[in-house]
Amino acid sequence: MVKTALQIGSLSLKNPVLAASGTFGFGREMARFQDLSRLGGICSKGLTLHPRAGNPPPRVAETSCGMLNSVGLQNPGLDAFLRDELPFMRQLGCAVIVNVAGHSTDEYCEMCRRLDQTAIDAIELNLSCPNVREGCMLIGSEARQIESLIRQVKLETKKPVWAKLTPNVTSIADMALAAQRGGADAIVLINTLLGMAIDHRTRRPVLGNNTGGLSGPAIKPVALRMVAEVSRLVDLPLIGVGGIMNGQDALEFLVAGASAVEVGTASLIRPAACQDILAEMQALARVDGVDDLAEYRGTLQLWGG
Amino acid sequence: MVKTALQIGSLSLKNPVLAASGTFGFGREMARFQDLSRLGGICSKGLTLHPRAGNPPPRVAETSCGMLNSVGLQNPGLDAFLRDELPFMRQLGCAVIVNVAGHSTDEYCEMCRRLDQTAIDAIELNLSCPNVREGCMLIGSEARQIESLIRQVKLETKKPVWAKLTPNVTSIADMALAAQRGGADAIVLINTLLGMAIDHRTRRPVLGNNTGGLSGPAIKPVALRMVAEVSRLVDLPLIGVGGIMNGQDALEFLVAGASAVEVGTASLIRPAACQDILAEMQALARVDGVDDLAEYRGTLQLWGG
Amino acid sequence: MLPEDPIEHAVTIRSVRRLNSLTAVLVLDAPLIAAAATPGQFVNVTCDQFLRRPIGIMAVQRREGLIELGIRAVGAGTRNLLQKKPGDPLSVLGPLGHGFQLDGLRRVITVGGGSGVFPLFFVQQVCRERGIDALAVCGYRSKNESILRDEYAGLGCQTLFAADAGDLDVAGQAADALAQLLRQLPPVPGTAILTCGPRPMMQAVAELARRNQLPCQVSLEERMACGIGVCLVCACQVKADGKTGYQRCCVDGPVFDAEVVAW
Amino acid sequence: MLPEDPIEHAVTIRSVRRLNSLTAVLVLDAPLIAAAATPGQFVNVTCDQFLRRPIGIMAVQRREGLIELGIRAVGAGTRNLLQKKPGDPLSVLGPLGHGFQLDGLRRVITVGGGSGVFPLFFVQQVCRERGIDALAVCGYRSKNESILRDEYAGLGCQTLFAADAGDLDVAGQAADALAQLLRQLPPVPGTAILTCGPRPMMQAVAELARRNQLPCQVSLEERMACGIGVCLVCACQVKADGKTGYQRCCVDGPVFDAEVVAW
Ligand SMILES: Cc1cc2nc3c(=O)[nH]c(=O)nc-3n(C[C@H](O)[C@H](O)[C@H](O)COP(=O)(O)OP(=O)(O)OC[C@H]3O[C@@H](n4cnc5c(N)ncnc54)[C@H](O)[C@@H]3O)c2cc1C
Ligand SMILES: Cc1cc2nc3c(=O)[nH]c(=O)nc-3n(C[C@H](O)[C@H](O)[C@H](O)COP(=O)(O)OP(=O)(O)OC[C@H]3O[C@@H](n4cnc5c(N)ncnc54)[C@H](O)[C@@H]3O)c2cc1C
Ligand SMILES: Cc1cc2nc3c(=O)[nH]c(=O)nc-3n(C[C@H](O)[C@H](O)[C@H](O)COP(=O)(O)O)c2cc1C
Ligand SMILES: Cc1cc2nc3c(=O)[nH]c(=O)nc-3n(C[C@H](O)[C@H](O)[C@H](O)COP(=O)(O)O)c2cc1C
Ligand code: FES
Ligand code: FES
Repeated sequence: MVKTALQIGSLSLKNPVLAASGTFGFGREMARFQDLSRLGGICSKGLTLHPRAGNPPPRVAETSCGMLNSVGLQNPGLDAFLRDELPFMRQLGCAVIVNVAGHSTDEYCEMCRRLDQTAIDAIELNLSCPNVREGCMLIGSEARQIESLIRQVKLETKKPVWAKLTPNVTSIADMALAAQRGGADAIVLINTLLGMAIDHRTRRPVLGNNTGGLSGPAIKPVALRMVAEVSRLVDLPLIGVGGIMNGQDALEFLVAGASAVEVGTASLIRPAACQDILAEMQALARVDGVDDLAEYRGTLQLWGG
Repeated sequence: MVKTALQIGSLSLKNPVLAASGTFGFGREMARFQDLSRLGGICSKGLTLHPRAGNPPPRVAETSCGMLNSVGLQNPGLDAFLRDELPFMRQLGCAVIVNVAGHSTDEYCEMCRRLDQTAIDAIELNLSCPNVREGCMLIGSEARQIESLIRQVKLETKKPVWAKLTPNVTSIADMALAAQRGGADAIVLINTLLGMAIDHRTRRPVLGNNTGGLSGPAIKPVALRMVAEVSRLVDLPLIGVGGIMNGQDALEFLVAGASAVEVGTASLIRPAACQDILAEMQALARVDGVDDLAEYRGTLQLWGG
Repeated sequence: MLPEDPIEHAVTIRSVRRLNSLTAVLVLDAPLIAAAATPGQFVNVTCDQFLRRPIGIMAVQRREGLIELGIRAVGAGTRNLLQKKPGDPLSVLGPLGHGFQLDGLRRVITVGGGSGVFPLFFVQQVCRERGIDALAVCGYRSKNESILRDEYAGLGCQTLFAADAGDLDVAGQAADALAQLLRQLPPVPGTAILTCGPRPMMQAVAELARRNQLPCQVSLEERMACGIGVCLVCACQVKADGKTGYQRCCVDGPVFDAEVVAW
Repeated sequence: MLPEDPIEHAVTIRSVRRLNSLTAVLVLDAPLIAAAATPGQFVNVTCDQFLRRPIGIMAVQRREGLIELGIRAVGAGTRNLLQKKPGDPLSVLGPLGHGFQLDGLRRVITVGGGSGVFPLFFVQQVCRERGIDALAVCGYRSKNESILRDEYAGLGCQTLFAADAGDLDVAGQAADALAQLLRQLPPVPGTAILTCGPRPMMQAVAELARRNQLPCQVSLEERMACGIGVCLVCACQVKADGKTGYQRCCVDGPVFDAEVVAW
C-alpha cells in the first residue's frame, strides 16, 4: 500500500484529498456515493455569522472546461451549522474544516471565537469568495488586510487557521507572504477566477448576479502556477485546489509544492470524485515506484534554476 | 448584407475581426488559408527594438480547453520588420497593427518614434507579455507606469496607440483608467493568464521557461468579465480578445462593450478561423434581425442594475 | 459509514426513437433506475459537455430494466444527446429529486407543454398502473410540431391536445385547453393538476387550479450542476412559513406544490 | 491576394490497421495530400483534444488518393486516434513542412526507432519508385514490440532489424545495427543516412554518419501548435552562419541536415 498520511501543521490527515468548500455541502448528500471516512477531510460550505439567502438565480453557467457559479454564500448561519450539521460531520470519521466568511474583521473574529470551543479540526478563512459584496475577496485582495485579519483571528482561536486566497490579484506571492506574517497555519490556493458569461441574444449576463467564479480544469494552469510560485517563497504548508479532476492532476499539485489538495467542481460531475482521485494517486505512485504520496511534495525542479 | 464597418477612434476598419498578435505571424503563412483582404486587420507578432531569440523549448503545453505558450517574443527586431515584413503586410488590403514590446519606457518610445513615419495603421502597446523578464507585464501591472508610459509614447507618434493589458492584476479597471488618463486611443483586453503545466513523472515544468501564458476558450469568461467591467468605466473603444473560437463568442464580446475583437489561439487550430468567425457573426446577426454588427456593441444589460 | 446503493450508473443506450427533427426518445438499460424511479424524478446525464444535464424520466419498463428519456434540442448538450446511437455509453445519476405526489389522488389531470410532455407521460403511465383516473392536456405550437400524441392516447387516458396554430383539438395554449376541460368536467374529490413545461404556462395553470380550488403540483426547471443537493446553484424561490426563500430545485424539488412557488 | 490551394482537409478514415496494442495505421481518404506529399512531411490532425497533433506521413497510395498515418500511443491525443473507426471524420492540415531531400542520392539508408519507423517507410516507398538503392535499419525494444517488419521487407529493400532484447537481426540499438551495416557495406558515392526517432538515437546516428563522412538528414520532433509557421512554439536549435538560433520545426524542418542541429 502506498502511504498517504500527512500533517498540515499540527493537524494529522489520513490522506491528502479534501473536499473543497461549496461543492460538498456538509457531506450529507455525498454519503451515498462514497465512504466518507476514507477522505482526508471535508471543507464545509462557506459559513457566515448569520444565515444568508445567497444570490438570485441563475447561479450557474457552463463554460469551456469549466463553470461559473454565483451562489453567494447561501448558508444557514453559524448557529444552525453548529446545531444541525456539525454533529453529523463529526461522526463521519474524517477531518472537518469549517470555511468561514465574514463581512468584516469583527465578524471573522466572532466566528472563530465561537468555533474555537467546538470539535472542528481547522478553520479555512474564505478571503476569496467573488460572489459577495463585502468582506472576502475585498479583504483577500490587499496584503495589509490579509495580514491584520489573520493576526486578529489568531487571537481568538487555537484551531489551525488556513487562509484561502483569491487568484484575482496581481501578486499571489504578496498575499501569501502577508498570510504568513499574520500567522496563518496553512495557505489554500486557489478560489475561483472572476468571470462572466453572456447570452448574446438576450444581451444579458447568464448569471443573475452578473459575474461569477470560474472553476474546473480551465483554471488548473493558473492554480498550479500560483502553488509553485508561493511554494518557493513561503514556509507554510500549502493546499492546492483548482481544476483537479483526476489523480494525475492531484500529483501535479503535490509536485508544485502542495501538501494536500481540495477537489471542488469534479465532485459536481462525479460525486465519488474524491475517492476515485485518491485511488488514482496511489495507482500512479505505484507506477512511479513511490511508496509515500508525501514524497512528491515540492519536488518540482524548475528549468534553468 | 449585414454591415460590418466600424471606427476605432480615427481608424476605419472594414469589420471587427482582427488577427491577434503572435498567432498570425506577419500574415505570410496565413495567405494560403484565407483572403486576408477580408479581415479587419492583423496585429503583428510582438516586436522589440532588437531581434530576440525567444525562450528555450518546449514553448507550448496543451491544457484543458486552452494552451500555455512561452514563446518569449521571438522576433526579428524592428528594422528587419520594417524592411522585410511591412511591405508585404501593407499590400494585403487590411489594417496593419504593430504590436510593440519594450524593456523600458525609452525602448517603447524609440520604437513608436520610428513607427510614426511608416505606413502602419496603429500601434498596439504590449503591456502584458508574461514571458519576458523586463518591461511588458511588469509595466502593465502598475497603473502609474501604464499612465506614464502611454503619455510619453503619445509624444512620439501620431499613430493611434492601443494599450493591450494583462489580466494578471487585481483591478483591470484601474489599469484601464490609467491607460485612458495616459491618452491611449483604445484598450485591448486581454493578454494571456500566467500559468504553469507540470509533468508529475519528471517533476519538471512542461515549458522550458517554467511558466507560460494561458489562452483559448478556458479564459473567455475572464476576458468577457474584464471587457464588461472596463466598458462601464472607460470611454475609449475596447477590443476584446481571449478564447474567441466562433461567431457567437465574438458577438458576446461586442455585447460586453467591445468595438472589435481579436482572434488568437483559434487561428492555430483552424487557420481560417478569422474569416469563418466573421461569416458566423453575420449569419447570427441575420437570425437576430440585426443589420449592422455595431448594433451589438455595449448593449449588455446587467441584472438588477 | 458506508455508501448506500450507488446512484451513479454507467449505462448503455438500447435504442433511439426519433420523434421529429428536434426531439427523440432515448431508451437506456438502467434496471436500478427503472426499479426505483417515480414520476417527476429526473436523471443527470453526461452529454459530452462539461456539466451533466438534468432530464426528466419519461417512462420506465420495469420488467426489461429500461428507462426512457425524452430529449428536446435546446443547446449543445441536448443536441449531443440527440446524436447518440444504440450501444453508446452514458453516465447517469439517478433517480434524483422529489417527484409528483400521487398518493390519495383519485383523478389526475396532467398539463404539459414543450419538453414538459415527456416527464408527465410517466405520471400517466403510473396512474394507469395504479388505476387512478387520468386526463392529459398537452400544448404544442402546431400539429406538425406535436409529439407523443399517439403514445398518450395509447395509454387509454382521456387526452386534449392544444395547438397555437389551431390544427388540433383546441386552438390556443395548454392553459386554454385546461380551462375548457375544467368547465366541462364533473368535479370529483381527490382531483389534482400536475404540470410541467414553460414557466408562464405553469403559472397560468396554477392560477386556473387555484380558481377551481384544485391542488396543483408544478415541476420547476432551474440550471443545475450536481443535481444531488450539494452545490446550491439550482436555487428556486419558494414560500415557507410565510417567508420567501431559496430551495434547491434538485432535491427539494423539482416538483413543488404550486401554492409555495414564488412566481 | 487570394488563398492558394487550401491545405485544411475534412477527411474520412477509410480503414484502421492495428499493428499491436500500442500502434496502428490509419488510412485516410485525402487525395490532395496524397498527390502533393513528399517523404518526411507531416500532417497536423485533430484528435478530440484541444490542439492538433503532428503526425508524419507513412505512405501514400496516389492512385487511390489515400494516405497512411502510423500512430503510436503516447498520451491522450494519440490514444484517441487509435480509437478511431472507419468512417470517422478528421480534420487534417497538410502536407506540411520540409521533408527529406532525395534529389541526387544514389543510395539511402534509413535509420528509424520508435514512431520514427513510420515516416521513414514513406522514404523507402519513394526510393523504390525512383529506383534509388535503399536500406532500412529499424530499432525496437524486442521482437514482440517490433512493427512494420513485413511491410519494410515487402518493399524489397535490404533490412536490418535491431532489438535491445536480442531477438532480431542485431542485438542492440538502431545505431549499433547501423554501425555494423556501415562496416560491411561497400562505399557508394551519393549515399546518405536519413533518420527519425528518439533524439539520443538520432544523435548517435548523426555521429556515426559524421565519422563515416556520410551526409545525414534528421527529422526533429518538437511540440507544435499551428504546424504552419505562425506561432513560433516549435523552436528547435539550429546552427546557421556559425551561430546557434531557433528555427521553426514545422516549416523550416522537421527535416534538417544533421550538421546544423545543435544537439
Ligand atoms: C428537472 C428537470 C427536468 C428536465 N427534463 C427534461 C426532459 O425531460 N427533456 C428535455 O428535453 N429537457 C428537460 N429539461 C431541460 C434540459 O435540462 C435543458 O433543456 C438542457 O439542460 C439544456 O442543455 P443544452 O446543453 O442543450 O442547452 P444550453 O443552453 O447550451 O445549456 C447550457 C447550460 O444551461 C443549462 N440550461 C439551459 N436551459 C436550461 C433549462 N431550461 N433548464 C435547466 N437548465 C438549463 C444547461 O443545463 C447547461 O448548464 C429538464 C430540466 C430540469 C431542470
Ligand atoms: C514532425 C512530427 C512527426 C511525427 N510523426 C509521428 C508519427 O508518424 N507517428 C506517431 O505516432 N507520432 C509522431 N509524432 C509524435 C506525435 O506528434 C506525438 O507523439 C503526439 O503529439 C503526442 O500526443 P499525445 O496527445 O498522445 O501525448 P501528450 O503527451 O498527452 O500530448 C500533450 C502535448 O504534448 C505534445 N507532445 C507530446 N509528445 C510529443 C512529441 N514527442 N513530439 C511533439 N509533441 C509532443 C502534443 O502534441 C501535445 O500538445 C510526430 C511528431 C512530430 C513533431
Ligand atoms: C458551486 C461552488 C460553490 C463554492 N462555494 C465556496 C465557498 O462557499 N467557499 C469557498 O471558499 N470556496 C467555494 N468555492 C470554491 C471552491 O472551493 C474551489 O476553491 C474552486 O471551485 C476551485 O476548485 P475546483 O476547480 O476544483 O472547483 C465554490 C465553488 C463552486 C463551484
Ligand atoms: C503562441 C502565442 C503567441 C503570442 N504572442 C503575443 C505577442 O507577441 N504579443 C501579444 O501582445 N500577445 C501575444 N499573444 C497573446 C494573444 O495575442 C492573445 O491576447 C491571447 O492569446 C488571448 O487570446 P486567444 O485566447 O484568442 O488566444 C500570444 C498568444 C499565443 C497563443
Ligand atoms: S444542482 Fe447542485 S444543489 Fe441542486
Ligand atoms: S508549430 Fe506554430 S510555428 Fe511551428
